[in-house]
Amino acid sequence: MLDQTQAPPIAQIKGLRVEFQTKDGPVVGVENVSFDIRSGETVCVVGESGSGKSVSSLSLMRLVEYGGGDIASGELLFDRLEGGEINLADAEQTTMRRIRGNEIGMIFQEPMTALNPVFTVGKQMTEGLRLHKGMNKAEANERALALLKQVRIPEPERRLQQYPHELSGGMRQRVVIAMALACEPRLLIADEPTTALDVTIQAEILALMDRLKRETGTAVMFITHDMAVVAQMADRVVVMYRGNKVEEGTVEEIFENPQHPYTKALLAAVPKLGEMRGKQYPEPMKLLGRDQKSIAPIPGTEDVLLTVKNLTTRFPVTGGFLRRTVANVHAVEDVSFSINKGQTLSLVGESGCGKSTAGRSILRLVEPQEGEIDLDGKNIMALSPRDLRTARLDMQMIFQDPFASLNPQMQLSDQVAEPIHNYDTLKGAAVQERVEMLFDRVELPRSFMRRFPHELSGGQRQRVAIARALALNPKLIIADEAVSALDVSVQAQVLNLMMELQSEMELSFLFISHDMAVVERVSHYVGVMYLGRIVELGPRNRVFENPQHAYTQALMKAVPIADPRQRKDEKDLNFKPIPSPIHPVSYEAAPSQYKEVEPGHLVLTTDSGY
Amino acid sequence: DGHEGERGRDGDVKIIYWQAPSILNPFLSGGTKDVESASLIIEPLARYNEKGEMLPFLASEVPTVANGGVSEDLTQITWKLRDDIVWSDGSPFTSADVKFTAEYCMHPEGGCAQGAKFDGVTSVETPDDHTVVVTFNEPKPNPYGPFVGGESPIIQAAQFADCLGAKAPECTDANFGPIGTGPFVVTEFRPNDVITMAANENYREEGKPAFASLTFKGGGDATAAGRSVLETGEFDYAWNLQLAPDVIAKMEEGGKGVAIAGFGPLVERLEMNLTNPSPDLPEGERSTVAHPHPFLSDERVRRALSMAIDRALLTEVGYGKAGEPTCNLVPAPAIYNSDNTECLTQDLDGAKALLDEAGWTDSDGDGVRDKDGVKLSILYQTSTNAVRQDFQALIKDWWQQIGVETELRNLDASVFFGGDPGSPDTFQKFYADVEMYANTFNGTDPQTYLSAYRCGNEPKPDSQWQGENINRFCDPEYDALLDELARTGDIDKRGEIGRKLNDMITKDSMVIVPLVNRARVSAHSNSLGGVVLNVWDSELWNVADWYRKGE
Amino acid sequence: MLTFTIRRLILSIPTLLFISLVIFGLLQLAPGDPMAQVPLTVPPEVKEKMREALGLGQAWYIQYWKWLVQFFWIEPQVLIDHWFGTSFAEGKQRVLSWQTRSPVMDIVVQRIPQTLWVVGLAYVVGIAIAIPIGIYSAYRHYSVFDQAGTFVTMIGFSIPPFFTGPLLIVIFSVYLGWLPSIYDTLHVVNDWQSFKVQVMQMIMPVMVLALQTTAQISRYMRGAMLDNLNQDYVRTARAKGLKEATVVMVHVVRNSMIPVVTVIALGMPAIFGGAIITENVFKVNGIGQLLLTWLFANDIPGVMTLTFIFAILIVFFNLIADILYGLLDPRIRYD
Amino acid sequence: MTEQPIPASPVEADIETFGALVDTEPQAPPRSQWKDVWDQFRKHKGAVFGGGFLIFITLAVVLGPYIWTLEPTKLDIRNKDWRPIWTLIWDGDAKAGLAHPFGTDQLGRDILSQMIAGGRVSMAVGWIAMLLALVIGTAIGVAAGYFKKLDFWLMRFTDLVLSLPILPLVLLAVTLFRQPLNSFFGSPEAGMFVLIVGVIGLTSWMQTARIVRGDILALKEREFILAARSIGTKPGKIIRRHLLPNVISPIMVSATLGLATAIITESALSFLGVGFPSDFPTWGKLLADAVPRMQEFPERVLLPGIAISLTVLGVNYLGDGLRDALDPRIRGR
Ligand SMILES: Nc1ncnc2c1ncn2[C@@H]1O[C@H](COP(=O)(O)OP(=O)(O)OP(=O)(O)O)[C@@H](O)[C@H]1O
Ligand SMILES: Nc1ncnc2c1ncn2[C@@H]1O[C@H](COP(=O)(O)OP(=O)(O)OP(=O)(O)O)[C@@H](O)[C@H]1O
Ligand SMILES: [Mg+2]
Ligand SMILES: [Mg+2]
Repeated sequence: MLDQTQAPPIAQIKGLRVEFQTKDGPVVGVENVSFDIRSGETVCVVGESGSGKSVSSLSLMRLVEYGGGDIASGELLFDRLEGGEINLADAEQTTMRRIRGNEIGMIFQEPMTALNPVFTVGKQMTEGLRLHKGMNKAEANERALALLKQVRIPEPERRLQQYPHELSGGMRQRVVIAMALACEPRLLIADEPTTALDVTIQAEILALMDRLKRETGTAVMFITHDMAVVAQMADRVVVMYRGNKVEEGTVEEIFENPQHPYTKALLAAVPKLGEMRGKQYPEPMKLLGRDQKSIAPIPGTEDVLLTVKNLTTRFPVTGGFLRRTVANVHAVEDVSFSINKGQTLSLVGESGCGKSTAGRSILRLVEPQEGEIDLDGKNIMALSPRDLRTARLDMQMIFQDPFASLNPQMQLSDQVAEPIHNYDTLKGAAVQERVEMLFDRVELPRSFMRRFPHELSGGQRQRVAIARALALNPKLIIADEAVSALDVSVQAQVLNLMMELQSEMELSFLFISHDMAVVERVSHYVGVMYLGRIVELGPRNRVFENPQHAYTQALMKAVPIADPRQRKDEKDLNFKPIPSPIHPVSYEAAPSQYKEVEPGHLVLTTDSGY
Repeated sequence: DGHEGERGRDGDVKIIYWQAPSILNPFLSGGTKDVESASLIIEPLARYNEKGEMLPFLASEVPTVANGGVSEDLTQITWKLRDDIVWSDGSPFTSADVKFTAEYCMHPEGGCAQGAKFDGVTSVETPDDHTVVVTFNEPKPNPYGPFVGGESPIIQAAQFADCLGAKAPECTDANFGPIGTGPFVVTEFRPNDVITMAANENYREEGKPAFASLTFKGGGDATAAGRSVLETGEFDYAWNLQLAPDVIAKMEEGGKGVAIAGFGPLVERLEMNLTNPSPDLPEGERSTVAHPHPFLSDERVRRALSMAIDRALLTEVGYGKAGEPTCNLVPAPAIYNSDNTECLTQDLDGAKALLDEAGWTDSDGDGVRDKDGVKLSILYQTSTNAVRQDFQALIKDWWQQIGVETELRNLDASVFFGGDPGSPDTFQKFYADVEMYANTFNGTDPQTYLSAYRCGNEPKPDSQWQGENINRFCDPEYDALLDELARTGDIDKRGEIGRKLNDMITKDSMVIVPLVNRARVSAHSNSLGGVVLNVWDSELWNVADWYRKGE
Repeated sequence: MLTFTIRRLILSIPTLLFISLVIFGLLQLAPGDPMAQVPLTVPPEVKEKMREALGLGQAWYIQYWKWLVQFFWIEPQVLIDHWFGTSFAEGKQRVLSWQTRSPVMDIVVQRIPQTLWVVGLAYVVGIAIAIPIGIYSAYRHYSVFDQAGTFVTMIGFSIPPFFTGPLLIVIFSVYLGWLPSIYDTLHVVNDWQSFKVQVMQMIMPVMVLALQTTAQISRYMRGAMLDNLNQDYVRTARAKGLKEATVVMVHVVRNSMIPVVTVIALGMPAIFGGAIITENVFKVNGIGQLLLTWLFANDIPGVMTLTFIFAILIVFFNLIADILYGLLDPRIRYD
Repeated sequence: MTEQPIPASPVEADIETFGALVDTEPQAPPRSQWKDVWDQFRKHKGAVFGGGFLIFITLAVVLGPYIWTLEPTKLDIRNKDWRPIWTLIWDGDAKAGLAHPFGTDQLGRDILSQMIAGGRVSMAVGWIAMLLALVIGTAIGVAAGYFKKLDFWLMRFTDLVLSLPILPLVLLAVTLFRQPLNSFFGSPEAGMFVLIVGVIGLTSWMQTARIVRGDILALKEREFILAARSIGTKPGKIIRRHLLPNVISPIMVSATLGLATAIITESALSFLGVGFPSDFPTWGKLLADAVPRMQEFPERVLLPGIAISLTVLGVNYLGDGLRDALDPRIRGR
């Protein structure tokens, strides 16, 4: 395998072992990992959460030390252009400082927090340039501007003056990338750079990195758990499992002929767009290594559970002297849909198009401006706060970020039991039994009941959130990006769980996601949102197989395909920037009008801004 | 020793008062700090010296009946002014200024703090530039109220002409920098902080004052003031060191200065409440004559309480050389001092016997005597002050030994001595059984002081709780004797009546239990000469004679 | 931000009026008598007369109204007169202290320099010491330095200035004789020599006061640093190859300063309010001592005015703190 | 993190049966929450020292009077001004001895028993006043932070209380409440105690309120609060279960600073006549009373001074340790 490319390796990891000193004794983060990265090559590192991907990359930067880690053994050989090869594992921190940012650039896992909130983008971008390249302020600014253009940020001049929070998530991620690229490093480490992004932006960023690799010969170490991205990006793939490298090979080898059982399991768990083509109802995935109940389609029922009509939610933008509302964020604009008992409606769309707000409006966690919400005959909009509380017995929400939505200070069993206590649906020992049952249901060991959220992996946390949502036997669950933060294996597991529950308990889901493949897998109906409106709504197979609205079509195109032989071309990607949803108070939003292209398949005819 | 010489030869002298002067017009304040700081600038016609004798200052002599200055019927006094006096601004000092001073203080809207000095004055005439005739509405055996002593100095008519009555407070410049005849003139006055003064170029005595300038600093506390003179030597003179004797002694070891003491009629005493202060009584009846005290109205109880006290020990602990045990309310001047020494020896057994005799026994065995269900339980209050709290502790201990239970309370002086009728904690309201404080009188005549204990002069709701008869003493015989004193001019006779009155409220009835005759303690640096501590007048009365000692 | 500021400023007017009313009521109801310091030898009738001359006989609302007019209408005119030489306030009744019978504001103005010098400098010194301590304690969390810092600051906080003050005086003034124990408020700094004298007399009060400030601010700084040191952006900064000093002093400190700066701003009114005990111990005679004197003298106009100025400062600096928060933290927007 | 089993090598069979997707179960059986807290607490040296010292001092002041039976108010004027026993080490002639190990004061009262008696009062006043201030401050801070409508008013109220002059306030409180409290509690000491604690507590909560409010404002926006609402948690419970445990850290800091302030303030109040009677020793008062004589008798200032400082320090460390122990994120590590 090693002599496939002629280029010499830029970095070689040999027998890396990283330990963390904790109060409970040492924890091994990475046990034994070795692989090489060559220039002009993208090495994708995949593996389940906690398998040591980030730790390996941080070791390469010698940043693990700051997190309490210690490189116990192994060599990290890095080929410096001048000065030859050095072993980073025992380099001085002063030497490292010259290498970091200059010769090795790194894109961190969480783009949202990787930028210092109080400095302008410009300042943060030029810092490294001035340090390593000895540029003066003007030169550095110039270079920063060029970089921003390179990552295709609109209005780059203005962005330099802005603070990170003023940029959208996608822009921030691109700034982080630009920063990592600033000094033209010879090795770029990208740690899950696109996980938090929606498909369109993800596609853009992937294209950019690909172009860079090709044009400058930068070596890229790309860490991800999204196999579709791997298929699109990788030259070679390293599969890690619990601190060890279990498999390594070219992307085709890995995808087409996985050797290691873990790799197989991983690949099996990847939902692929188009898999459900021709099937009318969603069905659970086939997972390796587990006994599964029979995979049966979930037809649901045709009884309407929830009807939403003309839902409009706006957030006031106040200003002026008396704090009057001067403008509104039209987060949700004239949205109507209905969900049947035991069925799933998915909402998809760009980041910021109002999906979460729509979900929250239904629960009245944010107050809608107008509209009708009818849940099983109950007019939610007309309820008093007290009745609303009672009504929430029937509808529960799983929040976008499982970590944020769990109280860090409370034991998991208490958090799951909380809704039961709130409504006094059960008493005494029955509560404990129910909680145990729920833990079993979401396949969490009962021993986890005493744990705290931070002691769980992301997937486990998400399952706690699901258990909590199930605690009251609701009829409707609003799952807001319930699986987006999970790695594929866990994601598949959670999806299966949800579907299982649905078929057993006739649960209805409002499933909010930006992952088209997942949506395809789970939904009966799909609504595509753009700028606060549903631009296309219909049965899942119709919308996926016959997208009518221009935006839906663009969205479909941006979805990465988990097949290395079907790589997308950068040229195919052509996204319009999203117009602002903020309008002055006087703005009259036109009502949403739909054309029924097929039975049940509606397409917005009103101008949606796309 | 540097005594003689030209004016201003000794540079700067620094005085510290731990209470800072807030105004230099004694007619508007009356606070000791203000009166004494003003006494450096403005002077009265006559002052008392350290022995309590009167000395002419701006007058050429002290008028008496003997020299014809006071009329036979004691209703008129004629002052002859010195003719060589000029104000510090160079203008001559005349009788018009004296007359104006009287007008200023007697103005009904002026709120003059020294109004009492001018009590009974019907007219102030100025037959000529250097004569002032003061007429009273009744015979005044002691006609030296107006224009005598630090509290009643003469202000310049020209400067204060527009400041009469309600306008008095608006004359800030005048109040902060009065033009005077004294040894110093104000250069800068910072209220409640510091005053700087310079020698008065027009001062009547050649070669005085010896100091060219004077700094008068205020603020801090007595400890710090004492320390700055006795230990660090930063200041030359510190006023009124109300500190425990061992603390002062320790400071003196610093070797930079000495503490000096002077005795006057200032007596630390216990006042026994003759009325019932019980909180169970409705408001408005507590501590009023309507309800006699359940046990303190019994003379034997009061006497027993007094007998239990070891005054010598109190003095040693609290004042050292700066105090003398006393049984008298008026221990000075000498002719008023009754030879009353019985109380000076502690007699715990006698006290117990007396209480037994009075029927107060410990019938329930709890260590506290009682009678008819009333316990001998005393609430004993005073103002907050380290020495007073030590006294309280000691006295409580002794009283406990004779079977009397005591609860101590100490209150902030500004509340305790403030006459706010709304506050339950003033000494006038006396919502306690026993209270301790010190009082004195101005000048050398105790008549007004003794008159305080007249029937009807007690604080009560009708009088907004104002009144000086704190213990609510009432004895027609005492009142009659007071009237006699008011009619008597002969000094020996006055002394005799005074002593009798003193005995009636102390030794005979024990409504007032004197403890210690307190001296005024001040400190001056070793290099400051000419200091004569005077308790009858402003301490700074002879500042013109102060000088810097040679090394 | 501007509208936020203006809005808050305008809303603060009724707030302040209400506060003034409450303070006034409190002072009226509280026991105490302006005649408390007049000696007992002055008879009660005379005291009664003096009280009347102070206007104490009037109904409370008339007194309050008079004070309002004097403070809000006449005093500003005096200020204008002072600046422009006009004579709007000629002959009008200003807020007069009962104790000194002079305009309260004049005395306050007289006190400001020494208060600012001593208390203000102490605050600055305290902060200047506290911030490095806080930074380093957090950076070397649980190190000897951190432990010692905690120890010293907590001791410093729990020992009252009425003890530390005299202690310093005994050591430095009495035994060593290096420093004066009494602050000379009249001292004018005009050359090097007099500046040295000024420094000498300020050292002790400044240190006593700074100790308290240091104790508090360093705790806050340490906490804020600890919160920020583990943030992701710190790792990003390191990944850029920045020096450790730059990472900590620029990236982390800047973020940690946000809460600390607001705490500092909220503590500012205390500077103008003076430091009652310390000023008294060292005879600095600033605003704190003035307030104390007036409180004991029951000088209601004086106390009222001082307290109210203090209230204005509190409300104002509260606003400043909020604005600073908004300025320092770009994420916060008020409109 | 709790220990994670790390398979020596990924045996294929293992993966096949186990599945890659099954959670690794911790080997160590989960411990009870309180045992965890205790374990973490025990590891914190400062906390153990702080807690130990506090227990010691509490026992000393509570049991002290039974062991050292001298009355603190017992005067013995002949034996005044004794030095503490350790002066004998360098000065054999000093007036000192076992009868009064810490010496006696200027009236011959035993300093050891005064320290014990004073400690009882100071600790009681300090703790209760501090708790009162904390409760009020936290309540106001939480209410202001959580209920938007109350925010403006509560914060202006805080401004108001901050700007009130303390001295008149205290004097007014005494005027109004001393008598009723005395008669209600039947003894002047108890009445005074309530008054002092009330006065201190009611005038020192403002800082806490401001800080807590700030934290609550930020916490309120966190998603788990929204989540709590969506599962029907009532506001009261949200505050109790979700918000309060997350603001424990600033509250601990306030507690430490508050205790020190309360002990010192108590001594300042006695100057105003609001304090306990003068024969009722407290640490603050012992300290204040001894200041004028600190050159001759440094021990009289140092003993109460050290007692106060160590108590405050103890609380500070205890607070640090408790905070770490109560925070599950730190506890795990
Ligand atoms: N600071 C730390 N202290 C203790 N253990 C740590 C620390 N950082 C990482 N670990 C442990 O090291 C292991 C590898 O973690 P790493 O962050 O590399 O996972 P990852 O593969 O990047 O997972 P993810 O996909 O969730 O980002 C995990 O078991 C984790 O618990
Ligand atoms: N509380 C709020 N106040 C003001 N504007 C808001 C608020 N919440 C959301 N918005 C705005 O409403 C719009 C829709 O937001 P929403 O969170 O519903 O998007 P989303 O579709 O869920 O996006 P994502 O995929 O990133 O979660 C955005 O423009 C957002 O900025
Ligand atoms: Mg990772
Ligand atoms: Mg969302």
